[in-house]
Amino acid sequence: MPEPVDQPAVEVRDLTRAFGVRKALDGVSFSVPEGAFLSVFGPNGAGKTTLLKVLTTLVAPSSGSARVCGLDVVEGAVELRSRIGLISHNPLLYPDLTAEENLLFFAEMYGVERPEERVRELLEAVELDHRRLDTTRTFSRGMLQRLSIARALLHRPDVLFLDEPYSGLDPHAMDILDSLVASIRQHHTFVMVSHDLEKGLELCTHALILAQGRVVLFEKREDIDERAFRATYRSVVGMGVS
Amino acid sequence: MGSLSWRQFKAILRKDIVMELRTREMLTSMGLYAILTMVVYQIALVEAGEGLDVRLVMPGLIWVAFIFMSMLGLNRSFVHEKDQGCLDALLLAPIDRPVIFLAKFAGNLLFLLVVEALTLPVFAFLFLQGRAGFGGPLWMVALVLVGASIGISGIGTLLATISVNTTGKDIMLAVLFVPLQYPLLRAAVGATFAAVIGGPDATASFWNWMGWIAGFDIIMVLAAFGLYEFVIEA
Amino acid sequence: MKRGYLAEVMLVLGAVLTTAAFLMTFFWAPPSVYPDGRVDFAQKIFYFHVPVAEASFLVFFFTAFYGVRFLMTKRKEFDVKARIATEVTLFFVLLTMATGILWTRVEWNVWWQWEPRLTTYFIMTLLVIGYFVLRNSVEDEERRATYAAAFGILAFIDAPISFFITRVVQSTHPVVFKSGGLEPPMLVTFIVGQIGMLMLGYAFYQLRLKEEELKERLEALKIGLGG
Amino acid sequence: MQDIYSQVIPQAPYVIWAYALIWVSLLGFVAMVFARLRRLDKQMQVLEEALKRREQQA
Repeated sequence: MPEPVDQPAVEVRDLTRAFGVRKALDGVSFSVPEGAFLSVFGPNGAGKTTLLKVLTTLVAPSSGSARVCGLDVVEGAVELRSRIGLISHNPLLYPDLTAEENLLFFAEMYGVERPEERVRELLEAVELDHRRLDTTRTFSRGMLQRLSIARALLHRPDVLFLDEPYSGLDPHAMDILDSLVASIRQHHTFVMVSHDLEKGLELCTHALILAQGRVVLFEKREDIDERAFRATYRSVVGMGVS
Repeated sequence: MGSLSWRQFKAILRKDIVMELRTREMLTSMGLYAILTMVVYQIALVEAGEGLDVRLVMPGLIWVAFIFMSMLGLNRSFVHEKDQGCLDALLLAPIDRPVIFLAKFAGNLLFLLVVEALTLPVFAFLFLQGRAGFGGPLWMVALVLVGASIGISGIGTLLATISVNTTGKDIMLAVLFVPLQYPLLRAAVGATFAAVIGGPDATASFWNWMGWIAGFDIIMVLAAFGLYEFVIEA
Repeated sequence: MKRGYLAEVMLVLGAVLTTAAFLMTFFWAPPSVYPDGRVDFAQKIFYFHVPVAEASFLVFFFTAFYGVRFLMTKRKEFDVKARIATEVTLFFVLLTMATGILWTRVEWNVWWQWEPRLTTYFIMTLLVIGYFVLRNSVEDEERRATYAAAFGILAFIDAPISFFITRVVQSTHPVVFKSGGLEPPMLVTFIVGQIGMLMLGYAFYQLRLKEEELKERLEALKIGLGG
Repeated sequence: MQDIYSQVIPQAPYVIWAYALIWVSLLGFVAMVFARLRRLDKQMQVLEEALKRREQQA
């Protein structure tokens, strides 16, 4: 793992996202350095998805600020978009296009140079080059997930966002995802939103627990007392239900 | 438009065409719908018999078929963007939102024109044989088709983006689309009528209606263009 | 709350003026006569029908206006304002339709005719109804507000186009201010009714706004008390 | 006079209907809004009392 550098890869300051009196995010602040792996936990409706949407420039903050790769998510949105990638539990691929067509399409979206070469290279990396002429409708869940990772890496992003990437995967597909993530871990900063406490803790360098739009806990992995951490997590999941 | 925007525009349009050629979802459903409408028209007109001058009602009937047919296609054109969350992937890319509008607009316009061009001769074949033919030249009809289809696709692209995120999306598009398109439809029927009747008076009336169509197209496509960014990011 | 106070003053003033217009209509304004000299009693509907119709257009403008403000700022208050303006529009539109239909029945001997003015007003009614159908079928609050704003703006642009396009065809709907056609007492009665109706429109809008603001405050309190 | 009545009377019901409709609708609207406002005020009181109780407890 690379030594963390000074400049934070993700920096959130007093971030609030509200519509009327309802606040999806309420004064969230944290920052993680380059090369970090941040796991974001929290019950449903805690604001995880909203946080992800703000960091990926899909929605603007109501107040406060968020910077990714040193770029403001509002002012630097256009430049930032070409430096981040998203791997979601949804494959984000067109089922009626072939694997190759899908990747070529997104390569055009990002203005990737020499798209054919890059696509071929990535298809080989995720071991799907033999299926590149098949429409993704015929793919298994695990294959889709692999192709989806290739799509996220097309434009060589610096920060990768993972949105519940493990949900719906069988153990075999999970292993493949694990090894893929491990192989690209070196060169990327990760932000993962997850329900899966075990996986999240296993991978992360930093952990964040959100509840009702607020930060309940934010710690470095080495400072985490796992017993206390689990207890905190359980208590906020309870809050989410009520 | 920068060179990246142009690449993105071409890629989206090409993707829509490739997908359509592969699945033929829109073209077959729209074409079939138009043919079925003609069967229903035959029933509707059956009691009127030979005494009816079909030229008087045909312009209206054509546009009834086309407006409902276009809604079918518009609805489909966003379903596959929504299906696997591809729209989010599109929005995550460094793409100017208006490029998405222009590309989807161009695709919808293209498919609509193709189906119109295919079904109009069938319509004429079924209803106009042995009758007095067109009074005006054929290019007049073509001009109305293109003019009105621009407005239909422009507003339609915006409204389909909205309706795909609503419950009961099919009926929602109709509820929003038909009243908004009233001025365009009225002018399209007027212009088609003038083209079918022919004669010097009709030519003046044709250009008058075409002026309305052009004005509506400009205003509404610009409005849809301007509003699109807000709608697609919502 | 200064604004709430103003709403109630406007409500009372509007009620007084519309009542005055009502009395003037039947006791002061001279009866309108047909060209053949018969009395046109149904013309009395005009003194309410037109003010309500004019008010509906004016309020509809605010749907689009606050729609634009909302899209610029994304603040919920503008969505609430746009929605309330559309509500008041719908209310006035339905009243215009109802009184218009009664008048049509007397003067044209049919309840409805596809006449340009009626057709286009019918289209506007559908647009206003469509606005609410749209709102009801979007789950997410902010998305709902954005869609409604976009549609409200489009509808407001569309309404005048609908209006003018039918003018290409001859209309039988009376045009009131064509050639100074109103005698002074008729004009004064009409103006009093019109001002009264606009005040009522303003008061309705403010009252509904007050209600929504109260709801919002309640919501905030509930959240503060823990959901 | 007879003549005028014979012209007015057939038209009168429509005019009366039109006016009645407007008056009833306007009144109905105002009454509804005020009723709802009163209900909201009541709710507000409930919440404020709850708030006060909590503050005393705290």
